[in-house]
Amino acid sequence: MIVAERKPMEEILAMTADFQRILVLGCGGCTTVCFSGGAREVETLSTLIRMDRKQRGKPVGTVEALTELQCEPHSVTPVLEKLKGQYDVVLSMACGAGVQTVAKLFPDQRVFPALNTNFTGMAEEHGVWKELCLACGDCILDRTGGICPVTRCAKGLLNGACGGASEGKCEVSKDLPCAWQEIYHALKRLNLLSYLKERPKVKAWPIHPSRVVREDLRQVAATEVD
Amino acid sequence: MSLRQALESGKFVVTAEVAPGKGTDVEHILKDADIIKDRVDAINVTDLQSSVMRLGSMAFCHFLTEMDIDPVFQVTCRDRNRLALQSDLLSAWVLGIRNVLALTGDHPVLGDHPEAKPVFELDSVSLLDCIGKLNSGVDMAGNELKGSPDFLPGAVVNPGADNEAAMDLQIMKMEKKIEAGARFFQTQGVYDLDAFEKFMKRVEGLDTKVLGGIILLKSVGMARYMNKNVAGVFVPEPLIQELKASEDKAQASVNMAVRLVKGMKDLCDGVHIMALGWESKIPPILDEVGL
Amino acid sequence: MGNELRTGVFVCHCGINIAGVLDIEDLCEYAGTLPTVVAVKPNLFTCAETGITEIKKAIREHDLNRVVVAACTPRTHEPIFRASCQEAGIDPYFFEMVNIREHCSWVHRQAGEAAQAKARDLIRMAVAKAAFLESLETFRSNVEPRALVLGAGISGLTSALALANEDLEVILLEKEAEMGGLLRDLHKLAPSDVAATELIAEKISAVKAENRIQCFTSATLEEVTGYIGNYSVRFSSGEEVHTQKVGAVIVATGGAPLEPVGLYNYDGKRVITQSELELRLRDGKIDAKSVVMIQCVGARIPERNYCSRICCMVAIKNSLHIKEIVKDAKVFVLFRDIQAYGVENEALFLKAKEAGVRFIRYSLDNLPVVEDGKVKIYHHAMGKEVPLPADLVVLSTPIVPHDDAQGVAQILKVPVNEHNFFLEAHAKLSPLDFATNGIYLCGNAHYPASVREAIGQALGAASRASIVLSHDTIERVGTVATVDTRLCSSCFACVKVCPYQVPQMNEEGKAEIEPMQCQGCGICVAECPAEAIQFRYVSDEQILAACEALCA
Amino acid sequence: MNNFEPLIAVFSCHYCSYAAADLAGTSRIQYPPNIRVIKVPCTGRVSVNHILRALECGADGVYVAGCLEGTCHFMSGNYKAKHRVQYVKDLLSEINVEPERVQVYFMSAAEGSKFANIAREMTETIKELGPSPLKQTQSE
Repeated sequence: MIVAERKPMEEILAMTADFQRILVLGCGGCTTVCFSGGAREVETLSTLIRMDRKQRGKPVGTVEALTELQCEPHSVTPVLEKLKGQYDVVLSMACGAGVQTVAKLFPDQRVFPALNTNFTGMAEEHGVWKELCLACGDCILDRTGGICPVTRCAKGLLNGACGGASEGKCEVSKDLPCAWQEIYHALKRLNLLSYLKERPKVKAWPIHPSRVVREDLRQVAATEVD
Repeated sequence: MSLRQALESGKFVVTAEVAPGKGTDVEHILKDADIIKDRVDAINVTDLQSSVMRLGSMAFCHFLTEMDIDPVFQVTCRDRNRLALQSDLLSAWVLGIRNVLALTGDHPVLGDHPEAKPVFELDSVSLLDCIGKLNSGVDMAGNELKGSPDFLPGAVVNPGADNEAAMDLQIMKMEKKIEAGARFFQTQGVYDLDAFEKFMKRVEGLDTKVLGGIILLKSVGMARYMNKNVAGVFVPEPLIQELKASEDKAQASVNMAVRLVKGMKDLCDGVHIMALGWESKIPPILDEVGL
Repeated sequence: MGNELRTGVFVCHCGINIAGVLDIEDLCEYAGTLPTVVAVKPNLFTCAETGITEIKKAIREHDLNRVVVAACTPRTHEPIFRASCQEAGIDPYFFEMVNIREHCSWVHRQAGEAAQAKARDLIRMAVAKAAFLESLETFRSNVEPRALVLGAGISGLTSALALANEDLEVILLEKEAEMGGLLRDLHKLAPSDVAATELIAEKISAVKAENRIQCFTSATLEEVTGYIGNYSVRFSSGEEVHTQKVGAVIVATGGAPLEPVGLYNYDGKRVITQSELELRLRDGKIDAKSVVMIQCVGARIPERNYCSRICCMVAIKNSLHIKEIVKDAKVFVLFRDIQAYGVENEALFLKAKEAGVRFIRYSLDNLPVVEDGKVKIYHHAMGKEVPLPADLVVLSTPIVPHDDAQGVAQILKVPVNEHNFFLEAHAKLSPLDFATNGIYLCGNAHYPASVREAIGQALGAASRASIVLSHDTIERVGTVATVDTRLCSSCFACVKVCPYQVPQMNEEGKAEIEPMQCQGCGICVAECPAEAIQFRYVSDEQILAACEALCA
Repeated sequence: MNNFEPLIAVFSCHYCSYAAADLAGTSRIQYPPNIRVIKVPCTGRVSVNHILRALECGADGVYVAGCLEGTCHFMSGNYKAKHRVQYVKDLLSEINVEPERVQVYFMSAAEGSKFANIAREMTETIKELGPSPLKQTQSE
């Protein structure tokens, strides 16, 4: 999932300071699952904004709503259309993709991010999320025992460990295991240590922003079929 | 004799290392180099070591060539993508630099600009590949060069890895570096000759030259600091006690280095002495061991 | 009338208990001004016959659909008023109680207007909350009249027999090839002097003779699914695999004495454990003239910090047995503290002292040292080390859980404590229950217990289980959490935070909460990031309505 | 300010602290009339938003009163409450509301006097802090 966390309140309050009616728009996708932008967080943030504005003597109205998936236009449009006229600004609690989807669909509408989007990762335990994938577009996990060196090695090395690890930990932090030592152990367990001798090609970096296209899925205009 | 010739001759090779400073003042470091000029086969120039922003290696290497010293141009992958790396290598060649030491490099977070974007588009192995390509007259994209270099590529290895996984990974990577064209290795600082002997046993038969790393131990504090903070460097307690007990620390450090060089003469193909400003101590050490 | 809320408020004088401090007339007048309130009545005693009649009458006369009683604590009186509502024809859960006695008149007797204001606030909050009360569903399921008992030691055998006596079927699993557990290897039991082997043999033959008990030896529990009244159990016995339905489970898996490997030169010959001593006593193979027993071996130390509780009595009992067999034997018991609770144990302790058994205290920083033929001990009273002659050294080691206890716990989804003993739901309120309804525990599996205690617990556990098993169906009022699957984001938070591991992901990948298993704590409700879990008994709307009514 | 009488919401669990409050009553232990108890089955039922809403709606202070540590009727509800209260404190700091306005306490059903002491303690704490900043500006 995409993992995000709420921005510091100070930043959110500054962004929204000049608005009287705020639509706090959650997302039912990743940010619900990572506890940053679901219905509960929408309520919490709305309450905090109202409390802050109340004590400043500048009361504010909040509207709370949720899109099923804020990165899906069809999920966003009806929610915002329905609430039309009830808000001056959208405070999105989706990832960066959700915020931009809203901004693209409603180009005349101010849309602010309430979250910082951090990474693609997993829930390591309840309340702890860990970065696992950098979305490099060129996956090599089959050769690395299911551990991504591009993401989990601080230097993203492809040819094995640098000399910087000490006691199994990365040179950048004692809390970070050396990904290549983890890969070593994983491959050893799978009896695939020989993989470490391979010399992978230098990664070809994609041009950003990248696109993925499935022609078979695209809605082709009837005239083109003829 | 150039480093290449020295290595090919089969003699016991001696290299040293200098680090450019922060700023444009180069005088005293050139003086340090001058002290050892006639005693070593080559001098490495570090590339923003510990990720601290400094004067670059290439310019300094160029100064050394003008002093008739054969420099080893250290190149890390930390802060240049493949365009910059290839371009710098070509530039180095035309400035008279003939030896390159390919390193991955420290992460920027360890240095004085911790928020710098780490690049690491290549790593030490793919950088060696890249040097090989340039030597063969093409760039990484396969385009032909008009005039090509003929570098002597080298690499590093850390014989002091602290666990089996780390050690296996070091050796596998060393093999990959040889495949990728590394002709010589300089090692991380060694203090424990027994451990080094074991390491050399494991890499016996690899077609390359190994120069054992020696870091002059300047103080007890430095020993403790390295034990705690420098991956793969381990100063055994008896050495620390020896230094602690001695009245003339500098002499004790020289004595230790002499023992290490003597020990390495039977184990590897040369030594790489990192004097860290004590370049004046290198000649007495070499005198003592007869090099 | 339709869905219009019509609330009736009843304010109790409780004689002078409330009315002596609060102005009831004022409260009634105030309640009348609140939204949805259509009827207000003061009662002298709302819970008395007259009060109840007035509530019922008002419900009918004013067509009330919400009832609020401001009186005493709902912890005692709520059920009465709910029943009254039901009798008068409205949902018993459309009732809300305000505690203006325990929480107001009794504790703010000098507060005057502040107490009066608080009572008004509490009534306002209750009326606001009442608007969001919901009707609760009752869930029912059939009960399999059969119990699974794990372990055929003294506890398990006792439980199984007790259940069979209630005419209930029992499936009894024993992992060993034979039933009987620890008692098979013990000598005589204190204070009754009954031979352990006789006692256990009697139980085993009774169980074997009982056709309502099916015994399986060399058995391994493999899987348990379901909930109270309806567990499905899979286990193997030897080569065969069985699947059975049971309504309740009793965990009587026991424990075993710690083997003191590496402690005090333990060799099983001259340095033995109390259990090994029991065997020698039983066979009369004791000729030692001088015996030293060391207590707390491997117990009450940082890595095993509990007191095994029964070892002191075992040592006292066995020292007397030695004295019986070898008349002039010297017996020393080296102890840290003596655990001899209860009249009979205390008497036995005194008897041992009178019989000449010497008790010498040692401390953790001066441990006894076992050498060839002697034990050296620092004697606190003498202030020096003394050597004690020892033909035989007996080590008292604690009961520890079996290695597979954690595995059984995982299969049953019940907790164990830091030492891997099974953990009861509540030390005082439910000492024989697990937090999961329908699973009970007894004997050494819970904590080291004497035979007498184990039997007592076993009977208790059987009794707890029989309460469930003697009913055809089991009912559960809907004070439970339910998932609105349309809102569920499949994040697994409920699965992770439920202390009872009730929520599960169903085949559609949405969370599901089995109402028969849900305990109604509301932890998952407050955690769910999608607010997809509802708790109609105490809904968010109710709590928030009360919060919003804090100020007038 | 001397006359300030705080309004304090208390989320009380059915099994321990609500029972303790009842016991304070039957024992006639007197304490300040500033608290308003909201009964919940377990303090684990209390969400971050419940506490915030109480503050937003006029409470000068809020505390959650659960079972003693290790004795929660629902095993871990009081620990949940403890962590959620800490989280609310952090949130309040972010919007410059004194985190001391929100507390968590643990007590057994047998501790009527503790219930009263905590009511006293909390009333004093909030009196010292003064009215909720959400109210102050309103009255200006």
